Formats: sequence, structure tokens, C-alpha cells
Amino acid sequence: MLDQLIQFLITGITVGAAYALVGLGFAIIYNASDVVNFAQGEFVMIGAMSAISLIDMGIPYGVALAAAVAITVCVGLALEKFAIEQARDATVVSTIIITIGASIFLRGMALIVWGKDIYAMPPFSGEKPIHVGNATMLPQNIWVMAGTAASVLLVRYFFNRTATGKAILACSYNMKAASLVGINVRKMLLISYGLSAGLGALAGILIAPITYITYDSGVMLGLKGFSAAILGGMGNPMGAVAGGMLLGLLECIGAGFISSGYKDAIAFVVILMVLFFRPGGLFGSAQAERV
Amino acid sequence: MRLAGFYLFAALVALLPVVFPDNYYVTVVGVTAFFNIMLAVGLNLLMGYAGQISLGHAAFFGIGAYVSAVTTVRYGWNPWVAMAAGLVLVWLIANLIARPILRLKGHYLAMATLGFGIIIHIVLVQADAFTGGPDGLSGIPGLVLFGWHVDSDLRWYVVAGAVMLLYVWLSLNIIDSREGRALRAVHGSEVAASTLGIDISGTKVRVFVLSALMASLTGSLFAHQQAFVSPDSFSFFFSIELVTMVVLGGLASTFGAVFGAVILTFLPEFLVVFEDFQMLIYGAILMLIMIFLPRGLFVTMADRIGPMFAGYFRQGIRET
Amino acid sequence: MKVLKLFLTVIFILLFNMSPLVPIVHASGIIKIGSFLALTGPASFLGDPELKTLKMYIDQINSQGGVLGKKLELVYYDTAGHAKSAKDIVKRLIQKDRVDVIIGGSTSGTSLAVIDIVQARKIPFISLAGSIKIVQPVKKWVFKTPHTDRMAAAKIFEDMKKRHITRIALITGNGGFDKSGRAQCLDLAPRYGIKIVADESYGNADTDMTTQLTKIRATDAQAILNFGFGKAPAIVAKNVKQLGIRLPLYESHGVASKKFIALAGDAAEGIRLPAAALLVADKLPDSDPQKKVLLGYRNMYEAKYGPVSTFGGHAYDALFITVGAIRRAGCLDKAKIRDEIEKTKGFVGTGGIFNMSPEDHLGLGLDAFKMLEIRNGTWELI
Amino acid sequence: MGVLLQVSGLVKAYGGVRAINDLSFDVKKGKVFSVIGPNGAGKTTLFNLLTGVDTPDTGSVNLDGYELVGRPPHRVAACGVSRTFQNLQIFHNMTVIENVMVGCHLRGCSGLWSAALRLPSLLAEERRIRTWADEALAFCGMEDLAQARSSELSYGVLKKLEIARALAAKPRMLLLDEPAAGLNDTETLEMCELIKKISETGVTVLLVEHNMGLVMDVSSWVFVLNYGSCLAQGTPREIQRNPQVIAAYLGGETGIE
Repeated sequence: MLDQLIQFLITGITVGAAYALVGLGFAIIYNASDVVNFAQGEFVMIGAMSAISLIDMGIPYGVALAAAVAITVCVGLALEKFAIEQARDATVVSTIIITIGASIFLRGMALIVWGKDIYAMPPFSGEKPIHVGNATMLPQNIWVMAGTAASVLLVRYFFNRTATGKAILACSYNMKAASLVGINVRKMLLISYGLSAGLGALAGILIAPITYITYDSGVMLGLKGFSAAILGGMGNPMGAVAGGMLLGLLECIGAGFISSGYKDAIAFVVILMVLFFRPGGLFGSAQAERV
Repeated sequence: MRLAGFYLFAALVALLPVVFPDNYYVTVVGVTAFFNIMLAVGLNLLMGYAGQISLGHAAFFGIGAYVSAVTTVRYGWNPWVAMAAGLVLVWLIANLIARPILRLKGHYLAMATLGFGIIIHIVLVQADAFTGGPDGLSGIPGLVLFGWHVDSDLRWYVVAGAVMLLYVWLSLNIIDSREGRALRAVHGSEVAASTLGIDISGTKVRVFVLSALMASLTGSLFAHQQAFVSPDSFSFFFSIELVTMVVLGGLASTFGAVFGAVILTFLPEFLVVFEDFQMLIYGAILMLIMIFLPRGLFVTMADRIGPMFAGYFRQGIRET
Repeated sequence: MKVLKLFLTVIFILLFNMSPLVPIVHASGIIKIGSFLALTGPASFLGDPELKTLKMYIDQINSQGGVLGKKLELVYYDTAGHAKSAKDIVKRLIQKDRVDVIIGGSTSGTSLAVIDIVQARKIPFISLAGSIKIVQPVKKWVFKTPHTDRMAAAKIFEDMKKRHITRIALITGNGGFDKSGRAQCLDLAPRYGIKIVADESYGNADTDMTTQLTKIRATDAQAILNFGFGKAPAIVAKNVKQLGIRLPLYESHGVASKKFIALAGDAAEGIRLPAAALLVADKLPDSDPQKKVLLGYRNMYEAKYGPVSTFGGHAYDALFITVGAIRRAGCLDKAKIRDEIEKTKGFVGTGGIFNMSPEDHLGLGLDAFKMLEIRNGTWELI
Repeated sequence: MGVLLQVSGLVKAYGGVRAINDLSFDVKKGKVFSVIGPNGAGKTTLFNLLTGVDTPDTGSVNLDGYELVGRPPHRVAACGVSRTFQNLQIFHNMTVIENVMVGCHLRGCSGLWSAALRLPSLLAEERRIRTWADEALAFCGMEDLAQARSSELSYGVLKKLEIARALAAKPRMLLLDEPAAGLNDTETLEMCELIKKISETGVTVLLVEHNMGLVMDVSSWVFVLNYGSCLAQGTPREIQRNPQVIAAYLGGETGIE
């Protein structure tokens, strides 16, 4: 029983780490611009796909991964520049549709570039299972966990310590005030899109060796990332990370102890319950209307 | 003159099959368009007028369809009784979840409705002993109206068209009434609405239940028309498509919802020739419309074409 | 006045948009084959080789003079695996494109969805999907060429029986193929004296199945059976290896392609699966009547598109059964074509030797399936 | 004249700060009762507590025998309390007349179903509501603007629209939150007249306003709020002479005249 539980936890944390990274991307963009970017999942797919293609071309592993992140960041910047910035005054629902349109567009692009094939990526460091008691994990599981932990710390550092990070935070509190004190709001928005795209790509690269990638892999991951961000509380990036971890664990515990067929339903029931009792997510604050 | 636009629209709907009696786009895609219009008009009451986003509307559509399908196929119920049973079940579910869900705002509301839709979809897939699982359920009997069998595409055009027009009429009526103004007031400013004596959560719940019931009835008709249901017709992708229809036409305009539904029904039909490029083009069109016409195609058009024409259709169009 | 003008303009625009879409008069001298396939979506790896096969052979037949002196024309649309679109497409094929026969339905869901329509419209339809429900009970106008999931389950259980396996763990996805296969397994297992001690499920878009497999590891199962297709079975294979589970792993015919071996890598070693003889064509004895057909199809396909899968083979079989029936019917009368399809006897296809009858609209026996094991990155007959 | 509203022991704290600190006062029927005080004195908070938008920590608000504390805003409104807002809360998705018709909500009773089917009872009620709304608009001198889109109107007109909307509910007590803020001199004068006119119809007016000229002109009783507590209250004349009030307003330099 304990062995099983440990195995569930390992799986849950790995899956959750990926959700956390995607959720973090959602939260960063939401924080900077109040937009929920439903194309976040596509960043994951593009990151993984580009990395695989570059590796196949014979480019050294490390370079390929870095280049894949760079490509995805460019896609993220382009999305901000050509879609989001053009629709500055759009309402919440309109921006939702725009980002959904963007996600369909990017998926369509991937379909043309990569076709419908399933792609596999060689793991970072072999496939020899590591034993933890009777439970096992792959070296890649450790990469996923470590990669997520490192990027979460970096993001924290970026927002708490660097001038640019603080400027983005300022935009999130009050865009007008931020621009009055001389912060270039446009540039901050671009940076946050680039950052989220990069995080998405990183998530894709980390999990690609565990799972496989197709042009439509982004849909599910995007959905789970969004759920993670909401579960944690939209305005709080670290909440999104916690939400992602929780979601991953929920799925694995649900599948392990209740029913694997209904595991996603179980996770969503828990999310609904959380929202019913904490309408602002676990670590967020409920917004109140100002009179 | 209040309903001039409606009469024009009804005339067009009635004329099309007379001019093109056996046209695929009229009698086949047309019926699909009618179902989509019914769903979009109902969702528009909730989203466009009351301002409550729902990414799970397909769930109510699905519950209605599956109650009709399962009870008629597995238990041999009369389709009309099945339809009523679907409405009762949806009424219960909608009332149960409406209050806690509608307390949420913005993206949290989007998440909750999305989650609800996904849960229902998973149940449809997993409860295969009952629902037939992902392969779906076939052999759903057709409808009989006073001895008149609704069994051809053209007859379905008539029935679905009539119900669709009824929905549009109901929607136009509601918007232009005490309750409809209360809805729009809740959207405009919750605090002002409440201090004028409007019960915010009650109003939201009522319109949520109404639009759920409209979706359920549409689902029952859909099941009998298709004679087959499978879960992929009720996935969250379809919920999102419904939202897109409403927003694309223009929020808070009944005819906007009609227009959006028609466009999104026909667009894929014309895009099939692009094969692999279909998805790319579809995504691009969606983005372009929302970027350049954020108020929606129909609402913008109605404003630009001229006050005369617009007057007929502009009923209840949002003023901002 | 202005209103009237605008209204007329709207009508005009509508008509203009409709005009190219008004039914095209059926051109004589052409035989129209309609098709609806899953070209995108999770089942696109089925629809893709099916379409390529149909296109390739229709070109070949046309270059050789066509059928009954008429050219074949393929009209096809993408269902993305959605039943609702399949229904609309089939209506479009019948009503707008006026096709003579329909070959298609990559997935069971899309095939089952259109049965009512083809039955009502009386048009011959050969499905390319696995579920036994498509042809059982027999529907007058509906045929199919792929082996059924029930046959696959039977074949696997036969093999298990030989290895004295009596307790197995079942793990399946949430797609139509998986669910239908699961139902057949649950139904058939007792007849082979097999007890299913675990019945787990995963989502086809899931990234990891170790949780389910950990549960399976805790049971006393002697083998694991995974009914699924796409990337999920490859993840299952890898997770089995990762967890160090040393039980024999059985897969379904859903993974009968080189892609699966490429994806699963080392983890594919030792996996057994039932599949059509196509995969092991060169290992068949020369006396095997299928060998020539199989090699012919494989060589032609691989020369043009790359590695072959059994799924394209189903389309090959359906196309040539249709062509044969049209030749024998001598005309394009749909009822006659249907009768001739039903009379197909001794047709050597990629899936086996077809002998159809009014009671059997598939015409394949259990022997059409071969049991294969993956060794050194390729299939071996066992 | 009797007392319409009795407030006693009202307390509301946000975090550690007491925005309203043990307030008690009476409002007489049919009079204009003004609440003044520097920014942040808690005036809007007080209005929110009185209308149910916010709930006090302790205390009671009694309107002619009805306890208002604990009732949600729409129930408070049903007791005959109507208000306007400091930050305009116009329904921008409606025309002017529709905005005012929403104000008549409490005077109607038709529901969703009769509306959907457009029953005769609904049509009759719609006509009545329309008449009431027209009357309220006319009362505020806006009858020409009935069909205008609310988004096209000037700030001053929108201020009046909020009042018309609030009046359409036929309230016993009307709460005006800074009705003259942002208005020019002519508009302020008009507003002054309007408030007097409202008072003459017998509606009790509770006014929050910074423009002392207007307050002193229309009020029959002035209540000075400072840091959530009562600094002074009395007739306008008394307040103008109250040294504490003068001190609170920067030593009397900012013009309590």
C-alpha cells in the first residue's frame, strides 16, 4: 500500500510539475494584462515539437533545446504583437475568443509543419529506472521536477528582485499608474508573453521524453494548466504552481484509489468544490466590485 | 414594427426550402444551423444579456439529448415523455448548480462551467453500459406530430425551423420586458441593479435555468433528428464553439447570435476544400474578426449599414 | 425602399453563395466513390494511410482504363473522428456529390453513426472500422473489411490459453476503439477460462499511466492486455518497463504499425499482438495465397509513402471488393452493386481471404489474424 | 413630523480601521438630511451600510419599524430606499428610458414566462411601467432624451438620469451620493432645484455632498462625519458656526460660508 502511494506521489508530482509550469504561464500573462491566454498549451507543443525537429536535424542536444525555447518565445512575442496588442480595448470574452482563435491557428500551423505524426523525444539522460523502495522513476521524472523547481525559483527571483520583474508587477496592480511613473507598459506586456511562452516551451521539452507529442497535444495540457492556475488563484503565480501540483496529485490519487476512468472528473469535481467555497481559488483573493 | 426584423428573418427561413427544396446546404446544413441558433440564442440570454460566461453549455444540450436517447432506445419511452423527462432533469441540475456557480465571476465562472461540462462529458463516455460510451447510441426513434412522421430532411427543416423561430421570438420578447431589463441591468452594474430592488442571484439563476432548459429541448430534438448520439457532439470544444457563435455575431443581440451560429455552421462547410489548411484558416478568421470587430460581426454590420436597416434588427443590441 | 434593396442584396448574396453548391448533375462516364475519413484528430493515423491507399489505387485503376470503361473519382471529407460530422458528410456525399458507393469511417463511432443514413438512402457502404457492432446484426447495405475487435480479443485469448494464462489485467483508453475492445474482452474472457482481475482505464491524451499500472502490479495478474491505439499504448509499454513489471504485455491490432515500435523503442520488445498478415508478408511461406497480394501492396505503398500499416490495407480491400462488385454488376445500379458485394467469394485481400454471405458482411475468419511478437524491432510470427 | 430612519450603534471596520465608529442618528420624514465630512470620513461606507451593499459589524438601521441590517440590497430597496452613486452606475447597455424603466422594477411583478410569451397582463404592465418612467424623466427635465443611448450623454445629464432612475422606484427615502460632484455652476444650480423639488414631493432625502453652498441651501439638518464618528450635527446655520467643524475643514479657510 505504501509502495503504491509513493508511486502515485512520484507520478502525481511529475504530472503536476508540468501542469504547474503551464499554469505559471497562464498566471504571468493574466497578472500583466488580465488576459487568459488559451494558446498557452500550444506553446508547450511548439516547444517540444521544435526541439524534436532540431534534434532530428543533428543539432547538438543542448543547443536544440535552447533554440526550441527561443523559437517558442518568438511565437509568444508575435502573438502579443499581432493579436493581443491589436485588440487592446477588447472585453474579457473577446480576448478569450482571440486567444482560442490563436490556439487553433497555432495548432493549424503545427499541423502543416509537422503533420499528424506522433513524435518522440530522446530523454535527457537515459531511461534506466531509479528505485525508491518498490517504486520507480525515470531520470526524466527528476529532470521534470528539478526543471520546474528551478524555473519557479527563477520566476520568483525575477518578479521580486529585478527591476523589470517589479515593473511588470506594477503593471498588474495598476496599468495607468505604472505608465505614469515611466514604465513602458507595452514592453512589459511583451516580456510577460515571451516569458510565458518560454515557460511553456520548457514544460514541453521536459515532458516530451515521458509522453509523446502530436500537433494537438497542447489542448489537454493547456486545459489542465488553466485549471491549475484557477485552482491556485489567478492573480498569484505561486498559487498556480501549487494548483498544478495539487491537480497532478489529485488525478493520480483519484485514479489510484477511486477510479481511473473517472480520474479527470474527480479532479474537476474537487476544483468545483474549491471554487464553491473559495470563489477566488485557494491562494487568490475574491475580487469585489468598487462602488 | 417591434418584430419587423423577426418577420423578415422568418420569411427568409420559410422561403429557402421552397426555392431550394433538395439542396444539401438548406435541408442538411440548414437544420444543423437551426440547432446551433437555438443553442446560441439561449446562451446569448445568459452571456450577452446577463453577462455570465458559460463554457459548459454543451453539457445541458448533451443531457437533454442523452435523456431522450437512453429512455427511448433502452426503455422504449415515448419521445415526448422522454423530452419532458430531459427538461425535468436539466431543471433539477441547473437549479442545483446555478447558485454556487453564478456566485463566481470572470475567469472563475468560466472555469467552473468548463469543469461542469467536462464532468458531464466524462460521464457520457464512461457510463457506457447506459450511454453506449464513445461509440454512442443509435436507433433513436423519430418524432411523430399528431400522426405526422418527421422523417425526412425537409420535414426536420420545418420542425427545427419552427422551434428555432419560436426561440428567437421568445428571446426578443424576454429582452423587451421587466425581467429582460433586470437581466441587462445585472450585466450593466450589479450594485445599481440590486439597489433598485433586483434580486441579482435570483435573476441570474432564472436565466441560467431558462437557457439550460432551452439547450435541453434542443438536445432532445437533435437526438431524434440525428437518430444517433455520441459524446463528441457535447464536448467542451462544442461549448467553446457556442460561445464563439454568440461573441462572433455580437454579444447582447439576438440576431447577432443567430448570425454567429449561421456563420460558424457554414464556415467549416466552405473550408473543407482547404484540407490541412482548414484549421489554420479557421483560427485566423476567428482572430481577425475579434481583433477588428470586437463587438461582433452582426452588431458592427447593423451599425454601419445604416440606421434604417439596423432599426429592424437592433433590438436590444448593446449600446457601448 | 432602402430596406427592400438591402434585403434583396442579402438574398442575392445568399443565392450567389449557394449557386456553385447546387447539386452537380451526375456526369456519366464517372464512377463516384465517396469517402469520409478521420484525417485529423486522434484517429488521423487511421485515416491518413486509408486516404493515401485509396488515392494511389484509384489512380492506378484509372490509368489502366478504369472500371466498365468509366473513370473512378474519389470524393472525400475529413470527419476528425466526430460522429456528427460523419453523418453530415455522408448526407453531403449522397445528396450533393451523388456518389455511387461509400467507403470510409476510419473509426467505429463514425461508421456506426452513418448506418441509419446509408440504410435509408440505400447506398452500399463498406466501413473501415473495427467494431463488430457495424456488421452484427447484419444490415443490408453495410459491409466492412477490418477484422473485428471481437476477433482480436479471441485471438489474444487463444494465445493466452496456450501459455496457461488465466488471470489478466485489462487496461484501456477512453476512445471508441478502446471501449468497444474492452467490452468484447469482458464478454469473451469467461469462454476462454480467463479471469479479468483488474480493469483500468486512461485518457487517450494522458501523459503517464504508471498509476494504473501500479495498481495492476499489486494484483495477481499473469499478463496485461492493453486495448488502444495512437500514442497511449506506447506510453503503457514504456511505463510497464519503467515499473519493472515482468508480465507478458499484449496489445491489440490497434498498434500494428512500425510507428508503435519506433515510439516504444526497447519497451516494445516481447509485446504480442494480433494483426493482419501484411506486417509479416515476407515471412509468409511462398505457398500462402496472400503473399503476392501483400507484397504487391506493401511495395507499392512504401515506394510512394513510406512504412506501411494494416489500416491502409483495409482501404485496399474495400476498394477492390467494390471494384470487383461493380465489374460483376456491369452497371451502376446500387442494389446490384450491393448484391455483388455480398456475393464476394475467395477475394484475396490484405486482411485475409474474404467470403461474404447474407449472414456475414465481413467474410473473414479468425485465421485471418496472425499472432505476432515484437522482437528486435520487428514482428515475428508465432 | 416623525422619524423615518433610526440609526443606532453602527460600526464597520475594515482590517483594523474603523470606517464607521458607533454612529447613531435619526432622519426626519420629508426633510433633506445632509452628511458632510472630509474625504475618507466614511460617507460612502455609511451609504453602503444603509442600503445593504455592505453589512455593518454591529448596530441597527431601522426604517419606520423595519430593520434593514442583514437584508440584501434588493430587500432594502423593497422597503423604500433608493440611491445614486458617487461613481456613476449607469446601465450603459440600455437607452435612457430603459434605465429609468429598470427603476420601476419593484413596482412591477411580471416574470420570465409571461415575458417570453408576451401575455396580455405583461403588456398592460409594460404600459404602466413606461408611463411611470416617462413621469420620472419628466420630473427631472429629461423627457427629450428618452430614446438616447446612455453612452452618448454628458456627465451632468447622467447624474440626473441616476436620480430619475432612483425616483422611478417611488422611494420613501432617497440617498444621493455627491450629486453635484463634477458639475459646473449652472448644473449645480439645477441640481439644487431638483433636490428641493424632490423633497417637496414628500420623499426624505439623505445627501452626501462636498459643495457646501448646495448643502447649506437645501438641507434642513446637517450631520458632520469625521473618521467615522459624529463630529457635530444641527441645522445648517448651527453647523456653519460650529468651531469644531470649522477646525476640521482646515481652519475654516475652505469656505463654509
